[in-house]
Amino acid sequence: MSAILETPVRAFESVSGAGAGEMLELAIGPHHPSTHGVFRMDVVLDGERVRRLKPVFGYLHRNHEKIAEGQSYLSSMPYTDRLDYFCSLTNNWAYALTVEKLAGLQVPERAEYIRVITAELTRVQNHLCLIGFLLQDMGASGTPLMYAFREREKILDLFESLTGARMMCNYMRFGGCRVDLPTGWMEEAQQVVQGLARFLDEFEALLTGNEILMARTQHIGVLSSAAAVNAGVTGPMLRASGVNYDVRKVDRYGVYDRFDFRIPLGDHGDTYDRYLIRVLEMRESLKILRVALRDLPEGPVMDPKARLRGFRPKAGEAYGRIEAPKGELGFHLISDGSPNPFRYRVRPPSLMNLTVLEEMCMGRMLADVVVILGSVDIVLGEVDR
Amino acid sequence: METLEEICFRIKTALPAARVEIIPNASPCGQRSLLLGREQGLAVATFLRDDPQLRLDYCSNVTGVDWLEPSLPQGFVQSPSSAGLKKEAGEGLGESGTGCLEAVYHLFSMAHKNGPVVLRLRTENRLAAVRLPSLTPVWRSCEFQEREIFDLFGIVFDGHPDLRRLLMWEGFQGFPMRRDYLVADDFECEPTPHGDVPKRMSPRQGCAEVIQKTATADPRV
Amino acid sequence: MRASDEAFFNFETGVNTYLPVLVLFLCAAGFALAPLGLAWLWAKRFSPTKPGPDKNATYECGLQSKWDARIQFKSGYYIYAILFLIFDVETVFMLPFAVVFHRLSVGGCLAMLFFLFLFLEGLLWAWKKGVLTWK
Amino acid sequence: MEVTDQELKIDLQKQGVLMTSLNELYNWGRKNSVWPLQFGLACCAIEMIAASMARYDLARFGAEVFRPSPRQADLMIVAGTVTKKMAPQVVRLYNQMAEPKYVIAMGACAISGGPFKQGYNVLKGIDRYLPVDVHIPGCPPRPEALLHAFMTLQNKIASQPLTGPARPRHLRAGAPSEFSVPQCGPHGLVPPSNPAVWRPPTAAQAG
Repeated sequence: MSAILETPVRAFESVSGAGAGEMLELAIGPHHPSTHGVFRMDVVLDGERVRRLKPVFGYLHRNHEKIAEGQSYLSSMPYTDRLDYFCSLTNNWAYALTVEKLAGLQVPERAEYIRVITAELTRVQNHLCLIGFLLQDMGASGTPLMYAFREREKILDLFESLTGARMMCNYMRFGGCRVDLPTGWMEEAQQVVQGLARFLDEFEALLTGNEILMARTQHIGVLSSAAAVNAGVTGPMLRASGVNYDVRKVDRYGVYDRFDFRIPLGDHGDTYDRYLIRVLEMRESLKILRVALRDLPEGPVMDPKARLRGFRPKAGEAYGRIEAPKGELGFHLISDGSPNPFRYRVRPPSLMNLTVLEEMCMGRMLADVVVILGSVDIVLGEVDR
Repeated sequence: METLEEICFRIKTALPAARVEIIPNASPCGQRSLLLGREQGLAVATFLRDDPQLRLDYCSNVTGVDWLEPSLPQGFVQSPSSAGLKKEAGEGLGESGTGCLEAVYHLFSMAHKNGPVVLRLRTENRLAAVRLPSLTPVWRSCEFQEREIFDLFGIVFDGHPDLRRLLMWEGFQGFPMRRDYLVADDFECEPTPHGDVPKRMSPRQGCAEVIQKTATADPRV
Repeated sequence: MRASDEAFFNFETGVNTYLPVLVLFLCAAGFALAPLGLAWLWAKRFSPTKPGPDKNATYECGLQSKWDARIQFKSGYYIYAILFLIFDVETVFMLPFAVVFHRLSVGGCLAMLFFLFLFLEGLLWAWKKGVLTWK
Repeated sequence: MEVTDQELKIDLQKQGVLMTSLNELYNWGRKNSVWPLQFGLACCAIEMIAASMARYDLARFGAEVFRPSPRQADLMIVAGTVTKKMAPQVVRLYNQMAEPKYVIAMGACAISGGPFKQGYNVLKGIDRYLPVDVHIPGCPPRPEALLHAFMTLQNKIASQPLTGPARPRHLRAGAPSEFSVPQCGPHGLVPPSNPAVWRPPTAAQAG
């Protein structure tokens, strides 16, 4: 255990070992095609090998928490769309769940089912994009990403017809959802889910057995389970290291206990496992979606007692969390009885998953660093908030 | 999972010198928290992680909170019954009654898969004594979150391997998330034909002398 | 003179002339250089060049590059490059060998194999020295 | 009946004879191959990528080649929130691009700080440091809005004369192609805006 805690010395002096030639200090900087946004890594390279890697954050720090303290609970809901801008509906759900915990609100049955359906669609869409960008980082520029985005557009059409916006849905409210399903949405969703199942077989046939993908990702960026747990890594990255921890099964929030779905676990903890875990999670999500769409109950979508205007929860604090596609997304709200939250804190899964980036990339080639960062799946809106 | 009282009792038996206190939480979710003394913070954290029954091996979230007015800590979590408790404890409140900075840790156990145990560590006051023990040697997930709290609130974490600003740039002065921080005034809203928008806005003077008033000295030094 | 030589020399003047080759060369060169020349004229006449301190700075992901990229590289890179160069040039020598392979006598074959053996010996030395394994 | 150039050109085109001027040819070539710089900051970048994918197909406008390096790009799409920590890099990248270069401010954040306007670390719009050619409102703007922005930019390029006082900046030797890069000061960017590019709007008093 102690080896993990002895974090490497971070002082950034120029390290040049004898005879090994000088070290090249390089910034894989804020503007770089493979950093998924404005993320910067200060890297010390010995030839091609990484000797030290220091992530630098803050280039997309948009002060979400400070702005949230100056406005009411409800007006922060559209801001949660812009946290992890790939999965706006799971962000909404995490925030709504926490406020319901804080104020003790009930959510009607139908709204819970709609939340599960939209969250699982978001998870599928997020994993598709991740695999597309991971292959793009590996050099397959364009083709896998085109496939992934073609399917993503179908899911975005569903979101647009349901919530009115493709990416920024702002759909959930404290105590339910904003609007009921439009007519015909259910059949459309079922067709998309069947289409996705067929597409996944085609996608896997192309990628999973591909030896270039295997050569570039197996035994690369290995993360042991003890190091992952201690560093607060959550989500598919943690399960790829073999730790069976999924907030849907642990907290049993929403109506997840009514669906039987399995949690895929990896045993090497390398980049190939993370890729495979996400593909398997997509299959599990499709299983959940089929069952949820089949027995979606009737009833109100919004808790009649919930008041939107002038919502003042009692003084207190609450920490709510859900299994977002990238990991455990948590909100910590402290209220002092006024309509504005006293303290509004977002627990970003991407930032926590980056804690172990240096351990995974130490001693690897520079090209592997790009692939490892791709498999960690970060979104800067959530990392920097 | 054990109730908070049992955990509190076990901590006191294991570490007699530790000062532990249960903070009630008036919200329906009932997540009460444990207020730890600063000196024994690291020892208690190590105990919570290594204790076989608890095994709180996963620190999910670290939040920085800025209690500006002294009265607020009781007001926020104060349930009438424990009002008396606050008087003789006395430590929970900033000694000089000037409010305090606080770091809240949410601990979970991945081994036993059970719910949050909330720890609170408070500084003496908000201006000079803003030092807290860092829990990064116990849980590595606190590393970035403590750096962020240092960056936005100004709490200095002793024992942190690499305490630098996480989000703002190095030369930045001031701690933006504090409640008395005034934003520099380049937010001047474009004047509209009605003209009186700037007057209605809350006082946001960014002029130099106002900014000097807030704590800008680099506490690390 | 055999028929093939006949055609080579039989121009009106019957003189051994490389004129067509020269014309072809000039046309090719002209075809390449004309657009470049036009572009250069256009730039000079219409769009002036605007160098500046930032534009000439090295591009380092948007940051100001503090460090110099010219550093001492590990010696392993140099030896690796030399080895590659040798084997690259060797394949050029293999081409004529491959073309006349079916009409080659045993002596010629042996000579070529001896040539190949020289390279093999170089490779074995490098392998033993551990240059090929990458720490 | 005095036949204008336009009608003459159309008649000739009907007969299969193409009439054009050097200026039109020059602008036709430039406007149909505007290479954008791969410069995604935030959510708008995802809509920019979606616009370049198969369904919305930015390739129809010759702009699907996203160049990572500023040296090979003609257009900088500022897609997302420009924070004060990122602003110097954005301006430096713009300076490192070769003339002629254009800027599209995509999304409310790039235009004026958008929903994050009250943020202490958010630049209230990129037009404080860079001359912006096309603004696209929206948060994020739909891919169709980005396509419309490309059409607007193409019309702008097509209408640029080759000579005369109204010719574009890259044809004028005196006009600067570089703008001062701000520094990150103790409380914000120093200077807060580039006076050569941005003047605070004065209130036009109503009625």
